[in-house]
Amino acid sequence: MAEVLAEERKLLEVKNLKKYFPVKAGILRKTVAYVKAVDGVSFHINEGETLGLVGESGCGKSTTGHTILRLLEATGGEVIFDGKDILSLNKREMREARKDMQIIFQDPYASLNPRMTIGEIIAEPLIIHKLARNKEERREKVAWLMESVGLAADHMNRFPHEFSGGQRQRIGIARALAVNPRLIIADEPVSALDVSIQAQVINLLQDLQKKFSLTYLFIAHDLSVVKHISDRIGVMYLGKIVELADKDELFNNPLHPYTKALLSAIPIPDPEYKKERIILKGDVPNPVNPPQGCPFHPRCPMAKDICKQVAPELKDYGNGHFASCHLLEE
Amino acid sequence: MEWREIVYKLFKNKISLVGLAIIIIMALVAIFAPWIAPPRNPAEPYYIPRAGWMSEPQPPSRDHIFGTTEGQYDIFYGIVWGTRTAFMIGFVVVGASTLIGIILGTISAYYGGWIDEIIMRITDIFMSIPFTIAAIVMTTILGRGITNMMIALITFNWMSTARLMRSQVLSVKGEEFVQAARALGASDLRIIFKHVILNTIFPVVVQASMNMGSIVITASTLSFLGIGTPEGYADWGQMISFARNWIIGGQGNALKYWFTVVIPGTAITLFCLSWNLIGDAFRDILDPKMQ
Amino acid sequence: MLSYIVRRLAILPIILLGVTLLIFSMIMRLSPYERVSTFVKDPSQLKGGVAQLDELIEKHGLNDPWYMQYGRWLKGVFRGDLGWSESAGMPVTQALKERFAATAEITLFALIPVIVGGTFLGIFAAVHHNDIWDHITRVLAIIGWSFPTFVFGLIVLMIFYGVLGWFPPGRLDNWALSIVNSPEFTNYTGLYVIDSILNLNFRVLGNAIRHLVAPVLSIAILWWAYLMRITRSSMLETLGKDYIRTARSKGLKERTVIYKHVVKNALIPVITVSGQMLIGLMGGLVVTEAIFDIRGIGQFLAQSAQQLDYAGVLGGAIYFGFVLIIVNLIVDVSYALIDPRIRLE
Amino acid sequence: MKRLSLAVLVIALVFVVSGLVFADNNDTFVDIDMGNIDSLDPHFQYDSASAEIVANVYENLIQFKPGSLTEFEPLLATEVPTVENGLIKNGGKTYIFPIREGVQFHNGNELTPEDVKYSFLRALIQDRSGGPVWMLYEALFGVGTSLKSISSEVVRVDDPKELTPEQSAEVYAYLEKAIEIDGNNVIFHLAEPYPPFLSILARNNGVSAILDREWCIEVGDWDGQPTSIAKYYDPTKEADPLYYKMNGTGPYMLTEWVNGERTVLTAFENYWREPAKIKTVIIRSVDEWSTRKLYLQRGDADSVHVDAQYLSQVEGMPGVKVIKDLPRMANTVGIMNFNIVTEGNPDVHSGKLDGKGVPSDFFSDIHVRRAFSYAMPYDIFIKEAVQGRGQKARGPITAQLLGFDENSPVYEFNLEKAEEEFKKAFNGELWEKGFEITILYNTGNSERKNAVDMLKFFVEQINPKFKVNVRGVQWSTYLDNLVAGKFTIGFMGWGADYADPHNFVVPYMRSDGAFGGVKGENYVNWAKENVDPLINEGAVTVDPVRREEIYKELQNIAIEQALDIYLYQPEAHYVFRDNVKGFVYEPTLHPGLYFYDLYKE
Repeated sequence: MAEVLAEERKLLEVKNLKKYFPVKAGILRKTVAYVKAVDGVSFHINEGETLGLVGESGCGKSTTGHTILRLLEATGGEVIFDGKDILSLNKREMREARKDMQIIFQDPYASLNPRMTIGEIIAEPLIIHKLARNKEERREKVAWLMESVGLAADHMNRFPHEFSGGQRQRIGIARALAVNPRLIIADEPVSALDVSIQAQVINLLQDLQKKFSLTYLFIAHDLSVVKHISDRIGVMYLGKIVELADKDELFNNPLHPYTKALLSAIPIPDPEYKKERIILKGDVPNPVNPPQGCPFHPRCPMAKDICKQVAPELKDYGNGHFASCHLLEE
Repeated sequence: MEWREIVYKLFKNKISLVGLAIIIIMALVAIFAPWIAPPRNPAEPYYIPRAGWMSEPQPPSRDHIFGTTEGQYDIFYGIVWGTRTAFMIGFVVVGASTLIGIILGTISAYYGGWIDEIIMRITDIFMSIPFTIAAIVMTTILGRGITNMMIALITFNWMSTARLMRSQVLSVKGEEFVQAARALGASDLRIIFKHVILNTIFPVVVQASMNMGSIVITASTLSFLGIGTPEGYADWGQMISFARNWIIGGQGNALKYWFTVVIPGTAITLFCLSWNLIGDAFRDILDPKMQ
Repeated sequence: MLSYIVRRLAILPIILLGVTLLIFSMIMRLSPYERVSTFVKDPSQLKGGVAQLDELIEKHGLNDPWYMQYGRWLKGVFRGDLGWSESAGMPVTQALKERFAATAEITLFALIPVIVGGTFLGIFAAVHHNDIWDHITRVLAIIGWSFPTFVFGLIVLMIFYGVLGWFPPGRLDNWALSIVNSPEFTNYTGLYVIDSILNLNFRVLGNAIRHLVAPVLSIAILWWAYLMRITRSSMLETLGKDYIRTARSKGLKERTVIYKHVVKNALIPVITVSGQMLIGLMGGLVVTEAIFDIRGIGQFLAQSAQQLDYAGVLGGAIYFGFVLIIVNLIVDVSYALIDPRIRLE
Repeated sequence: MKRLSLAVLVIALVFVVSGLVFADNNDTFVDIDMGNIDSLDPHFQYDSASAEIVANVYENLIQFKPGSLTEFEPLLATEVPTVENGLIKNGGKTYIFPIREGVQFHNGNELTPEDVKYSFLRALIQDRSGGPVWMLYEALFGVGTSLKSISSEVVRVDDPKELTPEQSAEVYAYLEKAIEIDGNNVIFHLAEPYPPFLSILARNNGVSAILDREWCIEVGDWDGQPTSIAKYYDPTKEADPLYYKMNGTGPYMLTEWVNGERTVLTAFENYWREPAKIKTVIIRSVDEWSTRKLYLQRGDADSVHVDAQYLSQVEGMPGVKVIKDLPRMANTVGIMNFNIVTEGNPDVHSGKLDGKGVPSDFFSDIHVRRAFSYAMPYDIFIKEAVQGRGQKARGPITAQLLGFDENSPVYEFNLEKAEEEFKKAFNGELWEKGFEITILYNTGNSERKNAVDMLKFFVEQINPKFKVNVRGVQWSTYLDNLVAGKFTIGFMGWGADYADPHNFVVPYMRSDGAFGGVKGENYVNWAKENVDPLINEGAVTVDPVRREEIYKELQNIAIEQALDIYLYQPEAHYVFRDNVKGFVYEPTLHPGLYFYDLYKE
């Protein structure tokens, strides 16, 4: 019941988010073009829910995550978190807001300061937000956090290079949890890990979600990873969301040819299922100079003339299943 | 890597141990200078007492165990008190210019944009003035003296540190752990001090330790040009420059005045050598690929 | 890349303006009486008493506001006239031109032995990493680096000229100077080595080279040490790289590994150092020039700074700024040409 | 690699061997000096390096007899004027010079009386600020005159640069009256009798060197027109055509000049006397002493400049001879400031008589001055600081000059007397309270540094409450302090412009002298009353006996009043390779050489 109630509350709403990177050239370093890394992305996440965001590398999914947290400044759009417009907060207010939204990074090797001990790393958010009254309390909290993510508390004085990738990612998770956040953006948290470890970390994240009633934006480049953890899934291509639907709906009834192609790449354990693998032609186009019309058309096996001229809009095809494709409109 | 580990490795490396030993001995000489070479006038201990006014240097004797240099300045006294000068010039100049370099380099790289542009152009401007010109003009304006000489040295010695620091910070700034700290809501100051500087400082430390030695040489060149420490001040560089007109020897004996060059020369070389050995060892230790 | 070059060159005037303003404002902090000391170089020249100083201040406009004095100078610069250098006793442009040849010649001839010798020592030390040869080379190099130039220079001079009589100071012997200054001899570049080849006068060529040996040697001692250290550490770094391990594991001979794979990659920092050295040498070597009786840029700059000859100092700064920016540009460009991973932006 | 280094070695050896053959040329003389030449213009230059070149290229009307500073012999004139031969007339106000005929300039032009007149007028018109032409003005038009003062007196224009052609002609007419051509004679009309006049005209004094009128006009110098003073007055060096071109009647022609590097003189074959024996003179400038020394040692230099303190390094060097103990017309004196400016002056410390500083009028007290004069160890200074190359000064006037008295009273080094004087100073208050003072020296001058160090050492021994600090400053700062009146004691040197005591008493003693003028109001007032009249009388007294009395009296006053610390009179020395012969010492040319006398064996 509680879940049903929670579903009705939008914790995060992203409206028409844009992040363009200028391309400078020439003697005067003028901006000659923009890389539209995120180009009008809109979605929402309900409280307690996990939204998976999937796409090939370079599609702008990580940029979306960073822009929501204002690790990058957005070019346009709105990010509404718990009713507040995050993008309009000033520096001080933003720092306060960061308590509620955290991030877990992709690379467990690069995301931990090599010159700080684990204890210091996990304690840092406590210090920044003054979440402990004294050293003793801080220590206790750090120990408790470490145990929560499955690390031995007596490793507190060790340095990151003494840990394995999976353990490091747990440290990163503990650090994110330290501020007691409501939303965690997991930016490809397992893509750098061995497959055997991946499941452990995903399980941990799921356990923690229940324990701390967390909301996740889970970013991955692979549908198989988000399958287990997500409630809904968005598919991104070239800075845009091309399809967004409930997990089951998306897997069973993919509408967009790109989603179909991605799905066809997942190995299915069921031998009965006859797999028709769709191989995408060509590479992801240069984001500085994206194709006119539907950005996917050069690689789309079913592209028509209209696809080359008009960009399709993201439309609701029932049951909260959004997709943007001209083929569906017929 | 941890500090304790670095220190441990520093001690394990034999060659750097030699450097460390020399520095420690010199530091002891500096500390106990008033007992090793009691000043004639305690109010101005840094001025080498003169044993007369003759220009010809006098060889080592009972009264002057290292001899006297041009103008009859006692070499032993100058060497002992010069140790203090060397440390002072080294620490103050290298310390201050490294600090300036770190601050400017970090600000420039961390904030980027027009701040970076301005700071780097200022750095360019300072680099475009030949050091000797700058030092001469500055000492002319400020007046001769050790403080003014150090100010001149600091003013034109920070640029390479700033550039080094900038390139270091630029490479660290994009790292995920810095992003992580920002996501946690850490302030700029905290990010700079706790995350950025801590991860960029070591090459700067290596550079600084090597600079410790060469700055004393630079100071001696200033003395050679007549703009260094005041004449008669206990300063190795100046003592060598006193030897300038006697190095090539007396009549029929090319080595007649060897002591005016060899003794202060050895002091400078040992000082410079030790800091360089320590710096070299530092670099070998800190470079993870050397492990 | 072209736009990068143009952009860097476009910064040049800004830098030069900044440099000259900085120096000028420094000099302008002195009183007119201090600045008039350019024209009265010693108490023995105080013949006319203090009243003469006021006349000189008036005559040279030293009492005008700084912007007027700077403006006067700048106006001359735009006309290609860098002013009169009182310390050199000739126009600044002429002084720079005459002294440039001496400095350029030394630089040219120092660069080759320094780069060859320095890199060789560096490779040698790195190959013998942490054994006795490494230590000996390093300590010798540091000693070379730690001894003031004037001590080394004078010792070199004493041995090779005073005792052996092989390598005299100056740029040429007097007889050769008379040839060089005679109308039959065409001065193409002012660099005697090059000019004598072009004039097919090999006696002068031999003489010019003889005079270059001692100063080049004393410069080399200093820079060998520096270059050796850089090469050594860059070699060591490359030796630790994966592809070297691969090469070794393929069973290649150690010699082949080092000369085919390591050296090529380790030499990239040599470009930086050569650039720095070029800048350092072209800026003039006050001490070396003084000892070896070479009228170069360094002597000129030190002299004009000491005598507060601001036209000389500013002219020198402009020259040096040019050298600095051009050489740095060459270094950057050659980096990009050698290492395809580097892109100039 | 090995093959390459072998090749390099072989090539190097070839060069070494090929260069070893050094042709020792008896026709060529190499002189190695230091420093730059200020100007080759004889009327512009005022320093010894320039004077050496000028003296070998240009010539004057007369010269001193070898070894004398009082007797003359003719040069471009055929007779030296005396009262006896009737060429000095009108009570010493008219001098007549018959001009030698058949003398050629280097470019082949013949010397005429017109050239002589042009030369002097050109000097008078140029009258560059800080230059030497004041000597001519003082002789011809009286003490304190200059083109400026004459222009302002004659046409009421203060700056000769602003003279209109008409005004210029008026001023010119005034100047021209002093120099008249009569047949083959040039006649000078002096405003007042001026005994040092012949000294000023003698060779080695560039200000009265004779130029070639035609050539000067050709190269763009003064066009000889009365109307163009404004254009040619006080030029900058770069605007002076004679800065780098020479054309005289002297034994040598200038063939090459790169300032600060090398000057080449070639013997003038059509010289009116025997052509010079040394055919080529190369004067090079090498600032580094050790390098100069090696040049001399290897025989690559025939003569080098050696500072007194390094003379011991060349004495006894094989193949080298040192000529020393030559008297110089120069001295070094410690100037004491009667009114030290105390405001913003760290060197007087508290600026009061409270034991922590010195008051402004510290040196106005005669006892303080005497005490300092007694505290100076003259003999030690001469023996140690300048290696015995000098003699004690006996007042402002140097030995050999009129009025110098070997038996005059002087201050000896005597700390007891110094103590006595200190006790009397400021009615004993100074002795009670003590003082602290800082004395400056300009860096790079070890002689002055030594003098100040000695004063410090001995004055501090007299009373523990006395504190003397020594501070080395750049020359520019030193000069600024001097002008601002902030210096306390300043050691200064003066070298004679011409051989006459007048040239020493003016700078040191007269109220407007180069050094007297900076000693403060108290001194200026005192001097105006007590010595100026006597000095001015000396300048116009023709009778040598009376003149001598005047200078002796001035010396006595200087000592009696302890006006300055008369430190020492340096001696000259020359260092040659030992095959150089014929050297004749000329005090007026020191440290330069007159190459005409020299030859090599």
